[in-house]
Amino acid sequence: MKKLINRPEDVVREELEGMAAAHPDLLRVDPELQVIIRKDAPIEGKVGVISGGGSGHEPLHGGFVGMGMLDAACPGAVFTSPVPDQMLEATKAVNGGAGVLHIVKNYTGDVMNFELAAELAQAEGIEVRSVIINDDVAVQDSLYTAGRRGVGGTVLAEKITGALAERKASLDEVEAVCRKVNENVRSMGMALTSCTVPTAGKPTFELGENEMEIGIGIHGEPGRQRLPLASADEITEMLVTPILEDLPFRRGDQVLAFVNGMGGTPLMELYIVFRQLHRILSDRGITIARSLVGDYITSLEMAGVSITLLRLDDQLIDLWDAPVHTPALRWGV
Amino acid sequence: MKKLINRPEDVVREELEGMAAAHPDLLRVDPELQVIIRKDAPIEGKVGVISGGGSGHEPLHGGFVGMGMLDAACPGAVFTSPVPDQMLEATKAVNGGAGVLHIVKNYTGDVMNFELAAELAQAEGIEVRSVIINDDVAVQDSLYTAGRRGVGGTVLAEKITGALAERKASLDEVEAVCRKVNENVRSMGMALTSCTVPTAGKPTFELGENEMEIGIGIHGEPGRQRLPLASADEITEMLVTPILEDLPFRRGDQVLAFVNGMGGTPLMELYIVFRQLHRILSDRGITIARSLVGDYITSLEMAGVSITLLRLDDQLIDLWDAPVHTPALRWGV
Amino acid sequence: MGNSDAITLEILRRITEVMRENAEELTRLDSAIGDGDHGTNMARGFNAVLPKVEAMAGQPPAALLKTTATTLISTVGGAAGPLYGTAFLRAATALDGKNDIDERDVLAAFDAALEGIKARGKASPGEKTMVDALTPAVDALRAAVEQGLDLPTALDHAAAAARTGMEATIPMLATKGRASYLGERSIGHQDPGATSSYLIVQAIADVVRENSG
Amino acid sequence: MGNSDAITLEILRRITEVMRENAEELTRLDSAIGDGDHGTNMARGFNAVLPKVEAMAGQPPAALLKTTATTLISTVGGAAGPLYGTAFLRAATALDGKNDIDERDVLAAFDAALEGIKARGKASPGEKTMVDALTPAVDALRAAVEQGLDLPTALDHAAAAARTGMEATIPMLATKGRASYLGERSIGHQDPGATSSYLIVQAIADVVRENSG
Ligand SMILES: Nc1ncnc2c1ncn2[C@@H]1O[C@H](COP(=O)(O)OP(=O)(O)O)[C@@H](O)[C@H]1O
Ligand SMILES: Nc1ncnc2c1ncn2[C@@H]1O[C@H](COP(=O)(O)OP(=O)(O)O)[C@@H](O)[C@H]1O
Ligand SMILES: [Mg+2]
Ligand SMILES: [Mg+2]
Ligand SMILES: [Mg+2]
Ligand SMILES: [Mg+2]
Repeated sequence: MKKLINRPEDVVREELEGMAAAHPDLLRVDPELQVIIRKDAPIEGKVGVISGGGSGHEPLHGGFVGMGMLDAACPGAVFTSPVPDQMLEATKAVNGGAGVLHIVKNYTGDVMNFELAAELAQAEGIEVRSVIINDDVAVQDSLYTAGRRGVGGTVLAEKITGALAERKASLDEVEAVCRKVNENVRSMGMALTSCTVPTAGKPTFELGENEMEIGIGIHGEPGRQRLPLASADEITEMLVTPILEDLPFRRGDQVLAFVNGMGGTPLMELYIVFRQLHRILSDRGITIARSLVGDYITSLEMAGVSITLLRLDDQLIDLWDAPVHTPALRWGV
Repeated sequence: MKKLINRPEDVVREELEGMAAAHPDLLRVDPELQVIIRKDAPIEGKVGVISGGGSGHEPLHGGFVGMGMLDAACPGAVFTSPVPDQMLEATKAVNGGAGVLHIVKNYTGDVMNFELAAELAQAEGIEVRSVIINDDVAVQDSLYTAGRRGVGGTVLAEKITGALAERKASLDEVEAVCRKVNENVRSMGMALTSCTVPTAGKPTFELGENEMEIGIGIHGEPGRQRLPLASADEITEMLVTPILEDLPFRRGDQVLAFVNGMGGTPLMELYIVFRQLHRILSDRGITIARSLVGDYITSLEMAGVSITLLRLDDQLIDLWDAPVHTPALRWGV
Repeated sequence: MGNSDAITLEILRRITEVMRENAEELTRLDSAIGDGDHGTNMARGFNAVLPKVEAMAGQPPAALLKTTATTLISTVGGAAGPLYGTAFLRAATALDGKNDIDERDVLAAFDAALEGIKARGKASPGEKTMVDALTPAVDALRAAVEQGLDLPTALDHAAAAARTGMEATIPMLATKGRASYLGERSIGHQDPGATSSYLIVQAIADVVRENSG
Repeated sequence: MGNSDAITLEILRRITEVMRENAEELTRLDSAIGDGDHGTNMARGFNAVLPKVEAMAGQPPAALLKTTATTLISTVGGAAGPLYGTAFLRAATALDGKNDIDERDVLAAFDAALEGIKARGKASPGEKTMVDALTPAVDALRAAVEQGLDLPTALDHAAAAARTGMEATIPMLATKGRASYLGERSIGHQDPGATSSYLIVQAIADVVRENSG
């Protein structure tokens, strides 16, 4: 295992200390309790927006704490849902008297831990709403699965929801726009390599030199299908076709096209994928009104890419364009 | 070789087409000639600032084209200096009548190709100045080497120089601030893995499971020393000590601390390095006034990190903080 | 069962030891059909439990189990944290006020624990989860108790049934938890949560056996 | 030498072929002490040269070499592009106006080419660069011409000297170019640019020999 770390069991605490040292203007960080909070929280009269999840997906979620996005983030151990104590602390810290929204990625552990936290917060008199993000089309949403995973759409949900909350919209409105994003966003990912959880010491799975996994998530687990390595154009087609068919996206739609690196893929390759994505959407009469290209929701050093398409309307465009000031996303300020 | 590409020989052209599709608001791109130009260039009365180099370091340089940074970037083949035709075209495209500055990383090929281009541009009546960036302390600057490489300091030079040019400063002033950055910046890098040039098909060098390279550059070449894998804290010390001794940085100095991922290292690990960097600087009475953490000047999918420290003064802080709007760096707008 | 509080503490020590010893194996299982963290998380959780319950030596079993529950919830994370946390919490409630624990009490605790897991995680038997080790274990425990077998023997039956249930997850298609994302690729791999559940039941049975007359 | 323009074109065809055949090896050498692009770049450059000079069949050698120069500069990139580009440009200038090229002309062209490389790259012999293959080659060519040897033989001597010079780079410490970043680790590896230089000189010698009486 080759990583730039000290002891594997200390990675999250040390990373948090590093974030605190790098962004003292934006964040306050509790490395013991493991919560990252927007420096000026709580803001009176503003809905607090929090999220969290296992570490290993950076910059998600801690890199998205700041004005116009998350008020707090709760990082668990690597690939491990955070514990209710963290979300309770975060909820209290961002409570401006207007309620708190929990944005929860749809994994059994995340959902249960956030549920416990919401119960505890409600018991302390804070109104908490929860929206579950489940944009991954690689998994059937059926009685026979734990449901669709929350993946790339989470980034877009956090930005858009945070923008509306920043404008002091009500808890109902903020919850509604988060659900609206979830309903209009679809994603799919693939991997060329697995990744290594520090405390596991070896890759979660092995891929041969000529193999790839289609339909991966963000926790290093195997995907739905192992196939021979294909070209970037073919892979892009394999990812975007089920996305388009699922919503479905239609001729005339405007979308935010998000090409995301899983951590170990060079930016050059993400742009090569974007090129083909643009061509496919163009052929289908779908307009890319906004784009996002880079590593925003990763799986440690996994080589791979995920594509996320969000069907836009004027409100979502306006909220996407709204100012944001976090370590990983910044514009308008 | 596992990459998200189509034909290896097409990677640069396809990446450029992808960038054009993703950032139509910021860039115009000529995928045949291979030049990336700021959409609103040339700007009358503004010094044009261009750079370029081999592809494979993304987002450097194309991701830094836009308001407040580069007016144009010239990408060569992977790890290959671009050709004079590109820089000549770029120079003409950004010429606002106030002269053009070439920011050139100190590699034999880059220097020679930019020199040829400058000669051609001067022959066409455009005043061109060139500043060579050579911030890498891993290499001795002596008669016995090709001189110190231009690495992480290049990013900072492009931002600061572009900011002053944006204010319509004179060519003398813009050149001077670029030199000032170069004189006050030092860097050093290391690698846990090599990388694979698409047309080469295999890694440039092999590192064992327990080995690392100290003193690497950004072109995948071996470094100065191969050592057994060490902890993140030890590695941070190994990188920052020669940086501090070289300028030298002194108690009371204010610095911009830039922890850069070489492409394949998770953001979590960069923050773990930043933590120790902050502690070391703190112990030495050096204040981190600004920070930059992420993948800004990479070497394809190389796992590794480089540290860059820029000694700041009020002018440099002001220019660092100035608005910038490029694909990879954006604030104030 | 005399000295229930001491035995409860001994059980928790044994579970902690077993989680440490099997952390790598549990992580390995969770790598094949999961994200490679189950063993690390369970070991971390019980490593946090141990000093807390050691400091509560002499307190009733319910108190130790309640502290176990809250500590697991606060340290394990993932799917296992809330599920095992709820299990221990429900068991604690079932043993509230009791100092001398007999086989009927143990059955009530196991029942409550399993019900808690099913209520929290909504899994039924056959979905390739810890429920598939614990359901046969509780069924075997109930049958043995109703037959009038003594507690150590009843728990031996439960542990054997848990082991069989754990192994039975191998050919199952996962329809709950992270393994369900793999679809048919989950078949042929033993479930990590069922494995840690078996190990816990076995540890309980071993300690009770060792402490029986 | 009669038919110099046809022979020049034949030389450029041969160099292109040799660059294609040796692209992988040149890249391999450039991986050990460089960034793994030299072979790819040289092949790309001459692949661009070939159709252009084919379309100029019948034009004088200087014209073909000038087009070669500008094409290499416009397509090779890296250190090799400007260096080889300058070399061919200076050779073209030395052969300007000449249609029947004799051994003195060839020597003048080689001299000018090497001087161009040294002026552009500022390397002296012994720094582990292409200069270390070309300097002995030019020296051997000069000696042979001054001895009155015919052109094919003189070029054979030059090629042999280039080969020896290329091999002599193996134990050298690099003090120019990318290999110099490696310090002493550059020792024990053959220089890629010296290798491509040798291959070019050998190609020239082979074509001239094949076309001699
Ligand atoms: N809904 C559920 N009900 C019961 N057990 C479950 C459920 N979901 C997951 N599990 C159990 O949790 C185990 C995985 O635990 P762990 O790796 O700690 O969680 P995560 O999947 O969050 O990483 C599975 O092997 C399974 O036994
Ligand atoms: N200053 C120099 N003078 C002469 N030859 C040089 C010089 N610098 C580099 N070279 C030659 O260039 C070769 C490397 O070429 P290439 O790989 O194309 O360039 P780069 O180092 O830019 O990738 C070296 O092997 C060496 O022979
Ligand atoms: Mg997990
Ligand atoms: Mg090169
Ligand atoms: Mg797991
Ligand atoms: Mg090279």
